[in-house]
This record gives sequence, C-alpha cells and structure tokens, in this order.
Amino acid sequence: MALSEPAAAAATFERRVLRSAGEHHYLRVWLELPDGGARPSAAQFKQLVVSALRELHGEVGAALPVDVLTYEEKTLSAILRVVSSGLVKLWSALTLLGFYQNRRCAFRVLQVKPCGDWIGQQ
Amino acid sequence: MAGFADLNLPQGSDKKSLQALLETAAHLGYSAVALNHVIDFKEKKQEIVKPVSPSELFPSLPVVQGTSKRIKVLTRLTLVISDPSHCNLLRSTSPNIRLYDIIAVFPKTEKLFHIACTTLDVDLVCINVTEKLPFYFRRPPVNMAIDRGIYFELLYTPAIKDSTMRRYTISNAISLMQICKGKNIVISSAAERPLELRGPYDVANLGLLFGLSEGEAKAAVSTNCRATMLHGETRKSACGIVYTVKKPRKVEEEETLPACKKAKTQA
Amino acid sequence: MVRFKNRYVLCEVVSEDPQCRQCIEDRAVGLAVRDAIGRVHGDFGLACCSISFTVKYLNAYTGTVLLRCRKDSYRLLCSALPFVRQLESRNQRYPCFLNTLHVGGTIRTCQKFLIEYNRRQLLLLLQSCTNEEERRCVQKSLLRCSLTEEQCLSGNEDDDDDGTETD
Amino acid sequence: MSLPPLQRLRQAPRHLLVCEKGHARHARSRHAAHVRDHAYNCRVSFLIPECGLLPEVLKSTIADVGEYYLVRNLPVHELVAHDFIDAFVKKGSCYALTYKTKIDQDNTAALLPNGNLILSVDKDTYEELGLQGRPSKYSGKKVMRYIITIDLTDSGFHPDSKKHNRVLWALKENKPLEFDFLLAWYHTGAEGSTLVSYFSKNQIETLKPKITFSTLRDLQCPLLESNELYGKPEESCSTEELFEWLGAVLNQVSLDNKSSSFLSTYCCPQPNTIVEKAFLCTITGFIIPEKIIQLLEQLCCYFGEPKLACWLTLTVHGFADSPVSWRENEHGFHKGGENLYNFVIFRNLDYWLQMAVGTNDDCPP
Repeated sequence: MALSEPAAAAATFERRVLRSAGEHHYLRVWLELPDGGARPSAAQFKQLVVSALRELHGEVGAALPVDVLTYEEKTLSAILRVVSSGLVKLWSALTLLGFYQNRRCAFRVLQVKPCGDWIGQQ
Repeated sequence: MAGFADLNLPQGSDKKSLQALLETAAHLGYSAVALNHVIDFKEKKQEIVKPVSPSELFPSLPVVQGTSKRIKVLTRLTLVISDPSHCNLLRSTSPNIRLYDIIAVFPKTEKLFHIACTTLDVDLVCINVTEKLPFYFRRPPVNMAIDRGIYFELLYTPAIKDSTMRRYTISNAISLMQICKGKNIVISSAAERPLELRGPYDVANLGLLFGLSEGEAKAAVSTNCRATMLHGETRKSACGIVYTVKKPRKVEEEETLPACKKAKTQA
Repeated sequence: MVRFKNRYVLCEVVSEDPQCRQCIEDRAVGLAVRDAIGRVHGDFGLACCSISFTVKYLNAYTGTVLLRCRKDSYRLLCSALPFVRQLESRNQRYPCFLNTLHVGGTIRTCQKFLIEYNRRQLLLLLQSCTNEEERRCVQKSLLRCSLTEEQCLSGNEDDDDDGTETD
Repeated sequence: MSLPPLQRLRQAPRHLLVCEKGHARHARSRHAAHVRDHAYNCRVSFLIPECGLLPEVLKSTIADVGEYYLVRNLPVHELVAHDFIDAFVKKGSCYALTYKTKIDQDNTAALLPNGNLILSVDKDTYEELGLQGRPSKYSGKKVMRYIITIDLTDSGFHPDSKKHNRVLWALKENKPLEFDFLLAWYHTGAEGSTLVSYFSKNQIETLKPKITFSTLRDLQCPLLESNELYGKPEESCSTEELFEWLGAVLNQVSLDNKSSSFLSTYCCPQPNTIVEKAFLCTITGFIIPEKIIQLLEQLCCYFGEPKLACWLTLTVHGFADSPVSWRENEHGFHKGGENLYNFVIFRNLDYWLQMAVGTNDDCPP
C-alpha cells in the first residue's frame, strides 16, 4: 500500500447529520427475582419478555422484533435490542411485568441507548 | 430539576418490610419518599394518629444510589372520603393533621371529587385506578385544582399486580389526561413489596402509556413531586400563605388609593 | 364545554350460518370486539378503546353494526376488527367476521353511507330477482331508500352532528 | 407536542449522530479540535484488527494517560480563589467535574480548561445564589434549571474587583456549595505546586485510570471503504452499521446468529471478513483530551509501518452527567445522557469521525 499519497485522498471532507437515525434501541436490563427458585434459561428469558409484551400490547406487541443480544443466567442480566418504534412498548411491558412462573419479579432497566456502542459506559 | 420522589409508600405496621422498601427505593434512585398512612372512614371510627417520625423509625437512612446523599423520608396522610361529613375533619384544625408533610384525599364520588378539587386544603387528590371510574372528570374542578396547585396522583402498582386493574389504570389515566392535558400529575407506587417498586425512568416511560408527553412524564416523578412537597410545606407553616398573598395586595392598594382620594375630593 | 372527537365505525356481520343473526345483539357484539382488541392490542389497547366505546346501533336483520370510540384510538379498534372470529350468546357460538364498511366522524355520515350502501345492495338484489312479486317488493323498498325518511337510524336521539360529545 | 398517546408510543427519544470524513494529516482537519473540545471523558477504548501484540510506543502512551484526583467536599469558592486560578487555571489546562451528581436532578459544576466555571443549578439554588445565569435550554416551559458561567481568566475578574467579590460572597457566604470533584491538570513547562499539595488540607485521593486489554479471536469485521460514508451494497458497510457492530463487539455479543434464531437475529453487517485476532483496549477514568490526542496520534503512527489491518477504531465516551458536551454546548440527561465520539482511522490516514449526543443536547460542532 502506498502510504504517502495523502494530498489526493484528503481533499474530500464530508459531513452529514443524522437525526434519530438508529433503527434500534438497546436496553441493559436486570431481572430481579426473589432468592431461591428456578432461574430462567436464555430461551425462557426471551419467552418472558415476549409474554410481557403480549400481555400489555397483545399480538401486535408480541410480534415486535426483540433480540436478546446477551444473557447471563447467573446474574439475570441481559442486553436487549428492539426497533426504535417499539422501544416505549417494550419498556412499558417490562415495567408492568409482575410475575415469573407465579413468583413476583421485577425488571430493572439499567440503561437505554440508541446505539449498541453506547451501552455499558460508567 | 428536582430529584426523583415516590410519594406513596404504604406505612403498614411491619418495620422490617418498610426498611426493605426504603432501601430498594434508594437503590433505584429515588431521593425522597413519603410514608403513607391511610384512613378509611368506612371502617369504624378511626382516629388520626400522630405521624411516625422517620428519624425515630430508622436511625440510619440508606444512601441514594449514585449520589452521596441520604434518602429523604416524609410523612403523608391519605383520607378516603365517601361522605361529605368526612371533610369536616379536614376543615377543623386538628392538631395531628398539621403534623403530616403531605395530605391527600381519595374522593369516592363526583361530588366529593368536586369538593376536594375546589375547597379542601389538601396537596394531592388520588385517582381511582383499581375499578371503573364511578364518575366522569369535569373540567371546572380539575382546572380549579390545577390553579390551586393541587396535584392528581396515579398509582402504578395495581397495574403490575393484575391485568384487569392494569386496564382500569390506563383507561382512567387517559380519561384524566384528556381533561387536565397532562398538567399536575404525580405518579407514585403504593408498593407493599420491594419487587413492586420500579425505577424512576421506568415510571416516567410508563407515563407515556398514560398519555403524558416525555417531559410531562418525567415531571410526574420529579418536579411535580417537589411542588407537592412545597405545597404541603406552605400549608403546614402558614408563612407561605402570607408570601403568596403579598403580591396581589400591593396591586390592590395602588388601585384603591386614588379611588379613595377621588371620593374624598368629590365629597 | 369540552368536546371529545369520536369516530364511528360501521361494519357488517358476515356469516355463513343464517342462525348467526340471533346472536347480533349489543352485548355479544361488544364482547366479541373487546375480545379481539384484547388479543391483538393487549391490555393497553383495550384500555384505550374502552373509553367511550359502545355499540351505538345494531340491525340484526341486515347485520349492520355501528361502533363508537374515541378518535385517538379508532385505529386500534379498526385494526382489531378483522380478528373477530365469532359471536357468542346464550351458549351458542357462530363463526363470523366483521366487514368494515365505513369510518366516519359523525353518525350522520355513517347513516348517509349506510343508506347508499343498502340501495346498492337492493339494486343488486333487483337484478337477481326471478319473479314479478319479488321484483315489486324490492322496488318498493328501493323507493323508500332516501335520506329524508331516515329509516335506518331514526329514533336515535343523540345523533350529534359534529360527532362530538359534550361535557 | 400534543401528539395522541398512540403516536407517542412509537416515538423513541431523539438523538443526533454527526458523521465526518477527512484526512488526519490535512492542514485544515478539525479532528484534533473536536477531541480537545470534548473536555470530560470517562472511557476510551480502541480496537485494532489483525493485531496480537501492542507496539511498545502505544503501550507507553497508554501507561502515560495520567493520574487524576478526587477531592471530597470541596467548596466551590475554592475554585474561584485567586491562588488556585494563578497556580493552575492560568498555567496549563485545569479540568474539574463534580462527581456523583446527576445533571437532571442535582446541582453540578464543571471547570473547563479555558477557565470557564460552569454551574448547572436548580431553580431554588439559583434564586438563593444571586448570580446571573441563563435558563437551561432543556427544562421546559417552567424553568427549573439555570446555567451560570463564570470566566475565571477574564481580565475583569482580578482580586478585589467587584465581580470577583460578588462571586466569592455568593459561593462562600450566601449559598455555600460543596461537591466531590474530579480534578485533572495538564501543564507544560516548569513544575509548580501540584494539585495534591494544594488541596492537602482537603481530602484528596490520587486515582489511576483502569486499563484492560483483551485479544478477540476469529472476529467478524465489516469491510469499510474510506470514501463511502454511506457504504455500498456488496462492497462496504456504512458508518451506522459499523457503529452498531462496534457496540456488539464491546459488549461481547455473538455475531453469527441466523435470521431464524429465536433469541437474537443480530449478525455482523455484510460484507465482512473473519479476522484471526483483534486487540481491544479500554481505559476508564477521568481522561483529559490532551492524552487522547496523544493516543490518537500514536494510533495514526501505527500505520506508519505496513500492517495487515485496513482500519482501526478509537471510541471515547463522555460523562453522562457532565453539564457540557463539546465546548460549552449544554448537555442534559433525558434517558441515556449519551455524548461520545468514535474515530475510524484508515490505513491511508483518512478518518471517519462519528459524534453522537442524546436527547437534551445541542448538535455537536
């Protein structure tokens, strides 16, 4: 590769501004369960998220594309990805979820970011 | 903006569970909570007791997460009124009532809702979220309440517990929003267990479901709570009342003085 | 005075089973629609739609139903209507579906539309008539089908012109 | 703003992403200025594909990121004292930011290297303080937050001046404000007194940035073309795709899911190649822009020798609760408080710069 040909390549400065461009939003969540009892597996966790959506927003909500990007069974923490137009729906569904297998539970949303890269700071 | 607050933690009798609630609230980032003592006049004769002193109950308060401050604990009295005679208690200057930081009423009928909004000296009006609204909200009393700096309280815990109550919560909230246009709303929990509490940003997001805008929803867990506390303080310490009256009186004097002079010269 | 904008959704019950007509009554239709909203849009959708939701008018004979809801939530209602699968009353179930005919801001526009719609239906019927007796009968009804008579919805007193409700 | 509730449900919080393309050696390139203007940085991470071992130069640059200090219960008036201004603010770049304060709830203060002290205070404090400020842009119709800017290096701000005395009186007697501060000082030239000795009577702690290294094996990397910010189908990926991929890598998200998979359908943007190993380094702490510029410079020099990698990235996160993002642009916290930028440096020293801010923010410069 030629390394000393900057002048030609440098000429094109370009700038673009994107407003709310990201297609997805990312949530870092943590499921709080009372001590003891079964912990959901990754599939059960996703099932729980989808059922929360179905309860509050019906089949339309359950059809929202939600990805469980990471899930750690030990700590019950996960990173979810959802299309931006479904963020409020997903978030509210998680907030209003009160039970997992007839036991009380609570979703704690730790971070909400418009891009995956932004999650996990501080 | 002010810190986040949850103005409704049921006081209950169990100190240990209350401690757990406080710790969870602090952990979730609430910087102030109010312990709620509910008096329902339907159930026999109930005395208004002195509020518990938070400092006695909890020698050391938990630290709010992400800050170095301790959580602030207030006392609150909620009167469930189902008959106009119950209001008399509020009008009479009961010494114990004055001791509470926040006073709320839960009117059961339209007439009582009207009274609560227009004449009662309270800080909060609770909105029924567990059953179908027994009456329609009307604009005059709601506007009057907004002018008087009274806030409307919506609870979210019933919506977590049960699907039917969730529907009533949302539909009653939206009905209210159509009248009050998102102004003067406070969202609080009434959580009996730590797992029923939700974080302030989650609750603010829930506000969108209730028909609030993003700014209004965030205000419902922060600035509006602060305003309620200040309203309570003003009521408690009477000096606030002098303060608010001060300005209009000045204007009045300026206007009336020349009129008096005129009258004198004419006579 | 506060005005709340409403939307009126006119639809017809389509069923293969002629017995289904027995089921077309306020309660059964209301329940079926609520059930569909609950399935499609969940508790939130149901909560939104239930504000001022009623079955405003119903004609069991022609299978026409007029539903009312708040303007804000009519999209939720309309999108759930195709998911009504059956009507149920007195322990009888009949499979059927709802065909949305018209969405209007006032009862009057729905009424106008319904009369026009019925006229067209009668014309179709006229073409398929086989004997003279039938033909005369349909023609007679066709002539009666005009807005002045307001056959279909007369007697519906809260027929507010601007489709609003006063408070 | 009076949207029906149903439409509100579909709206996600606003955010802005600015993408720039330029050349690192171009005379008028503003990339270093952008780094310099972003004063408060809490995390810096860089990713070099096709790199197993870090060159010594880079290692020493990382080691040199420098210490920062945490002073507990520091009254704000100490920052406007002339001893402090003469010893630190006027000699070099002094950075200070309140620690563990929430920009959307509490009072917050920040000292910028240009000598501007910024106080972001709520309505009550503002009224008690008696200093002139302006309402915050993002506090709605009822103003609940005010921003006060004091220029410490202003010629009119000498000791005994009316202005100085007023500020001192307000912060010392009228409404004493006290915070835990993160401090850092960058100076060239003669050694003067140090922050540690200056604040020895206060509780001062010296903190070191936390540095972690990791080597990622068999990583799917998107193909990038320095001229194509938007990407070209089948040929290269766009900036947004890269941004998303980077997030996935930093969070150890699996990249090879199938579109039919139940758990997650995320996969690496197309086209991509598998890189045998990639080097990831993350530095967390209170990192001053001068050090980031040094690091950026060294990363550019990385391509001085022929390398397998076509590009590398440098991501810098700002403090979510800082009162400013770039320069003195107001920064707020709505739901995420994000303010960050990301460099992609190509082999020919072309760069992409992505600057992103969240809801309550001005557009990046």
